[in-house]
Amino acid sequence: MDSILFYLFALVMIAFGFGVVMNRNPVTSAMCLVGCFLGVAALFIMLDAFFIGVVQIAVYAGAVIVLFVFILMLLDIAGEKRREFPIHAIAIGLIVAVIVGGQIAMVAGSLDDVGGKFPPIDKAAAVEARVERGNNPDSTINTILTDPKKPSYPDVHIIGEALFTRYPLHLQIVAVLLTVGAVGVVVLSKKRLE
Amino acid sequence: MDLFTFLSSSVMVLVVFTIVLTLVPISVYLERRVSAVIQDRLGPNRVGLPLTLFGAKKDFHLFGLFQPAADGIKLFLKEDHTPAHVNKFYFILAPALVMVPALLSAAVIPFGSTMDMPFFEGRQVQLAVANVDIGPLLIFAIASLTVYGIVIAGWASNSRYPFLGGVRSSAQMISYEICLGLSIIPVLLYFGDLNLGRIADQQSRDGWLLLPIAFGGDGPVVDWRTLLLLPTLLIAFIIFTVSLFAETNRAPFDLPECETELVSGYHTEYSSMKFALFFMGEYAAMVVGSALIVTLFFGGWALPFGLDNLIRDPATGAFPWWASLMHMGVFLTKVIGFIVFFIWVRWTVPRFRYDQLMKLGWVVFFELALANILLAAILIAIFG
Amino acid sequence: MTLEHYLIAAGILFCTGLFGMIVRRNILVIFMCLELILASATLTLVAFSRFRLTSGLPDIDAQMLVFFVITVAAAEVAVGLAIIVSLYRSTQSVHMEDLHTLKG
Amino acid sequence: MVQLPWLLLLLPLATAALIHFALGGSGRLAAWTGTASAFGMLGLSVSLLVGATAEASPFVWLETGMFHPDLEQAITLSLKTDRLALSMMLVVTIVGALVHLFSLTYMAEDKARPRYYAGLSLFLFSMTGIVLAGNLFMMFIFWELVGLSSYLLIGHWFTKKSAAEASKKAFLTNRIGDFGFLVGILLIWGAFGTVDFNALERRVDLGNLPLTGGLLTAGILCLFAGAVGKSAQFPLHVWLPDAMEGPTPVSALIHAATMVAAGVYMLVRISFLIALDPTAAMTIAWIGGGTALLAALLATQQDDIKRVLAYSTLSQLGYMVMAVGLLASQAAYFHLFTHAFFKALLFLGAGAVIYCCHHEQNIWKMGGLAKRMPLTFATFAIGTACLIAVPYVTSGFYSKEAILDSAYAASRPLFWIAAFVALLTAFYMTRLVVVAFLGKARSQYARDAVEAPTPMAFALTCLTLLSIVGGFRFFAEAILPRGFYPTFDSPHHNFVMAVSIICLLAGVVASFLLYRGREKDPLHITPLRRGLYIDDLYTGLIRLFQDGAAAVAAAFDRHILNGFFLGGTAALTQAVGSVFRRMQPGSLHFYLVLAALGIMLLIWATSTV
Repeated sequence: MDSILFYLFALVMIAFGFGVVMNRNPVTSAMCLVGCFLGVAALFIMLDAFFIGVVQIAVYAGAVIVLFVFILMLLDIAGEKRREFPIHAIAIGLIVAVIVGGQIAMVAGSLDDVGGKFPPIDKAAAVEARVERGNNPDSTINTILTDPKKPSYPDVHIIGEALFTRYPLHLQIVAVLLTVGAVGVVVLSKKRLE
Repeated sequence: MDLFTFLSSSVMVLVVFTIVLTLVPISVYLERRVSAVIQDRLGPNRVGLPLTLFGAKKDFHLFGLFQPAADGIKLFLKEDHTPAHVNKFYFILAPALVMVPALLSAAVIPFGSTMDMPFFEGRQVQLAVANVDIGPLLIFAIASLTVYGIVIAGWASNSRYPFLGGVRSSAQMISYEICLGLSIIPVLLYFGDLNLGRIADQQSRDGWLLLPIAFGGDGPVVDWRTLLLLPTLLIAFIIFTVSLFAETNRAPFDLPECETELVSGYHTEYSSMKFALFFMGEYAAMVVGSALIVTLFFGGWALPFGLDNLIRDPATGAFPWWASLMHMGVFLTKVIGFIVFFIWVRWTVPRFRYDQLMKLGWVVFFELALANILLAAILIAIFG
Repeated sequence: MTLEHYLIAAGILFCTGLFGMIVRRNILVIFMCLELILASATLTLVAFSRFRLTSGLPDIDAQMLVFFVITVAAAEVAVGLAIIVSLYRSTQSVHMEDLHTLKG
Repeated sequence: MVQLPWLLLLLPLATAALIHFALGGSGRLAAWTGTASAFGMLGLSVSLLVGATAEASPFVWLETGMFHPDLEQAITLSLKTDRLALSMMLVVTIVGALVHLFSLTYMAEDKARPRYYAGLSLFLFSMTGIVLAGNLFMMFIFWELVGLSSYLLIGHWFTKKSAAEASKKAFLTNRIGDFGFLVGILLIWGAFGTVDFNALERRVDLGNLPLTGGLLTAGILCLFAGAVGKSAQFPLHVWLPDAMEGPTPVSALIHAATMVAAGVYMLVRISFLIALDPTAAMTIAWIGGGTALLAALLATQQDDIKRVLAYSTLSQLGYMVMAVGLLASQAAYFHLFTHAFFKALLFLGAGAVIYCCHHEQNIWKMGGLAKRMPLTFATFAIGTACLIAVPYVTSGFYSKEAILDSAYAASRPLFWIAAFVALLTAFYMTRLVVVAFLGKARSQYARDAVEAPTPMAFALTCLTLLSIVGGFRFFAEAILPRGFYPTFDSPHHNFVMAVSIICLLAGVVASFLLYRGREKDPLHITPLRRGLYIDDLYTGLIRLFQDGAAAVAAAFDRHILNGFFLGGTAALTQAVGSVFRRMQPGSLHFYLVLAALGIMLLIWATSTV
């Protein structure tokens, strides 16, 4: 069952990825990008990264590509007529992509079974390790982890905990970065004042 | 995954789709009747069984309840005209892109309580398609895809007014998604959970979020900590509801299809069943939005004042099957109440100007929601 | 499913993106291909995180990295698109071969 | 669990934010909110002092990387709530609350009241932070905040050019001191590995210091530089008289309990460090004594009622710093404590006079106010009595005796300077009272003056009571840390007291004879009126160095940098560039292929090793 789903989503992802590259019309490329990201998000969810998967959909599919589509519509860029796929570029691109792909496959194949075959999540061991690190055994996350009714592990809670206890400074830096980005975009896209 | 889970999930999918799709014509009907009441008219009351044709004394009207059926038939039978200048593929794809996310996001909403199955001893079923731990996030993620349908419709129509409608809509939806997401953070902080099923369950024990009175085992209880948080939750509720109006393109924020300026916005060029899909998508989004509001703020399927505590099975926390069905009825009643509220607002509040809309979103709600989060976090950190 | 499967899938996506970046001439599409490459990188990170359990749970640090990457990527896209818009305003083209002002 | 010290710290910040962000439109509401918050702080600090649990858990603000194995890697926000801090808090909040109360009428006409009250609350927040700070870093943060909020408040009437200039001057002058302070903190941090007061004290008790000799002296003096800036010691004293451009209640707050007190408070906090090095201690003592003398001399020739008080503050601060330098920080702190009350009283009294004379500040245009404003006169006279240390009945007497006692024991020259300053103090304060309150009215405003309104009178009365009882054993011992109240049992005590009483009488009599019934100032000593030309000297120095440095830099830039380095390098770069330019075809795809080749090489290099 799992492997069927994996092949399905991987196929969706790669097929739509090809769609992005191969389509003459940039709007179609953008829509294919949405499909590709939905596939990526599905793979994330298969890897038990629910939060990251949903963020991938909400941020990329929901906001980033809308921006792309918005810009495409704003600039009214239709499909391109000229010189879109020059032969020499395709040749070079193919050579480069195949070589890099082969290298990646070789590296991936030479990994001697890191983690083995989809290791199961061990919530009891996690609670034990957390208590050993000085975590209160009755803290919220520990109780959720040991809750027998929970089908999956509480990755939103754990990400939240990590974010606000171990990475608060990084979070603040990213916040500043986003603010700077927003200001930068406004300044860049403002019409020049004479 | 055993057969039982598979079957029960499939049945739930059918039930949820049926509920949402049935609610759509009901709300169309309500839209007509309520607007008529508000404008002091009668509204549609004549469509019915033409019994006089068969010699009876009177036609069978039943308050015009057959009007939605007539509407549906009309939409089916109209000519499905596709203008020559459009981009065909996207023109056909767009209505589906509006409809699908609305239906998908209904999957995580708990339509009823956890039910003890009557014929399968010891089995319990949660009356929701997917009982996931990231409910509201998933709804936001999927709902944010709705904008593609509208943008693509506007762009593929290859004509001025739809294009403007699409542009307006995408800007509006992206802007209000932020307020929508920020506004419910206090609520999620309060619950400490993202699972909508458990959120509703908690409200059935402690009273609704905005009506925190619960008669538990030891007599009436009003939790003063919740009372202290109540103002922030109320602000969250207001921002959330108003933003939802903007997200679903409902009046007074229906600028993408504002007929006095844009003919009828992004679906100007559409007719027949494609138009009907847009129409249904809008109403389905409204239904799902109402369901989300009800689940987060008004206890979902829960009875008020913690009355559920009297019938709950104390060991498993599940309910007998008749109680679960009653809960489903309670939930639908609340949702329909909210739909009526949506309709009421549409026919009483005049439309905003586009700059007013953007200003409201970015200048008022955005800051208010941020301040609200801060306030709620401080209150919870000190007293929680 | 083993880690290899996920790495190979991500690798194919990476190569697709790289190929697209080399082949396409529309700067917006090149930008989209860049996003493909980024997505493949995040996929490998999440896969590593899942297959490298630390005390029973997926290695959350990798997911934090993905979270920050997604956040930064959102900012990057916004700024990048703003640059493309102003580029379009000054040259009336998004075609790479028309954009060679920086040629030495 | 609500921790009262944190609440005490955050209350004024929250008030400032509330006023600034929410109550910007309503001056009345802002005023009452600010006042209520100040009284709330007073209540909190009283309850902390009388025994509410003062536990405050520290909060790790940020963790740094590993600069050095001995250094702390966390910068912690921790509160030190010992008796010293709590008694200081009491002084700060009493004066703060009464200043708020006083401002209700004094600032009633002002258009920008929300800004004013937000500034006051911010000021109280910063001061609370300094007082409660558990380590030097945190103190430095709030040190800077005090600088900022004083800038805002002194420049409250920023449309007036002199006020804007004064606030800028105060800020910049303080920067110099703060720079020294920061250097000092880093030096201490680098040497001791910690800046926490408790940890530092433990380390000092252990002996075998990591910092000795000249470096130790330098470190202490650098820390002292911070106090020089904030407490306006020579040579950075120039900002304080100009700061009188701010509203009078603000002057009362700055001079009595907050900003200038911060410097002395900090010195008392680190007195265990100062005691380590006699050289540094002596330097501090002499700077303090010098400032006291200089300021007292300047005060004798001021015409502006607030400037007289400003110079007297300088002189009293000089006393305190001198006492710290003479390793009698208990006496210094005791004087800080009593001085806060009567100096606030004097400033608020001056404020009442100014308010009732339609913002006339020149004492030669007042006169005869004693009859028209009897209550104000009475309270002002009591404040003056405290300042010139009338024996036995005033608080100032006890604290000043403590300082003089320790000065006599430690350094004779400084003792005689201090005695002379006491004489001058009596002289100029008597002059102020005689000219402003006695005699005949010398202007229409003074003739029309009426008694101050009720809230002002209430604030003045409260402070009068505190000024009197502040020095009494039963009151002061209840508040001050154990062992800070002087014992007066030294063998030379009687001699010291005799000297100080003689000085007091001499000063009062001389001034009374000289100024009674005069219409104009009989003395006119220009150097003293112009602040011994120190301001002019600074302006000249700055001009000289700035212009000189600019000329040198310009010449260097023009001829050496531009002519040789830039010209030569440019030619070289152009030559090299023309070679490399051919490698830049300007095509993104070319670069992309290069990047892909790079990736291939990278994978190849890392996977085969």
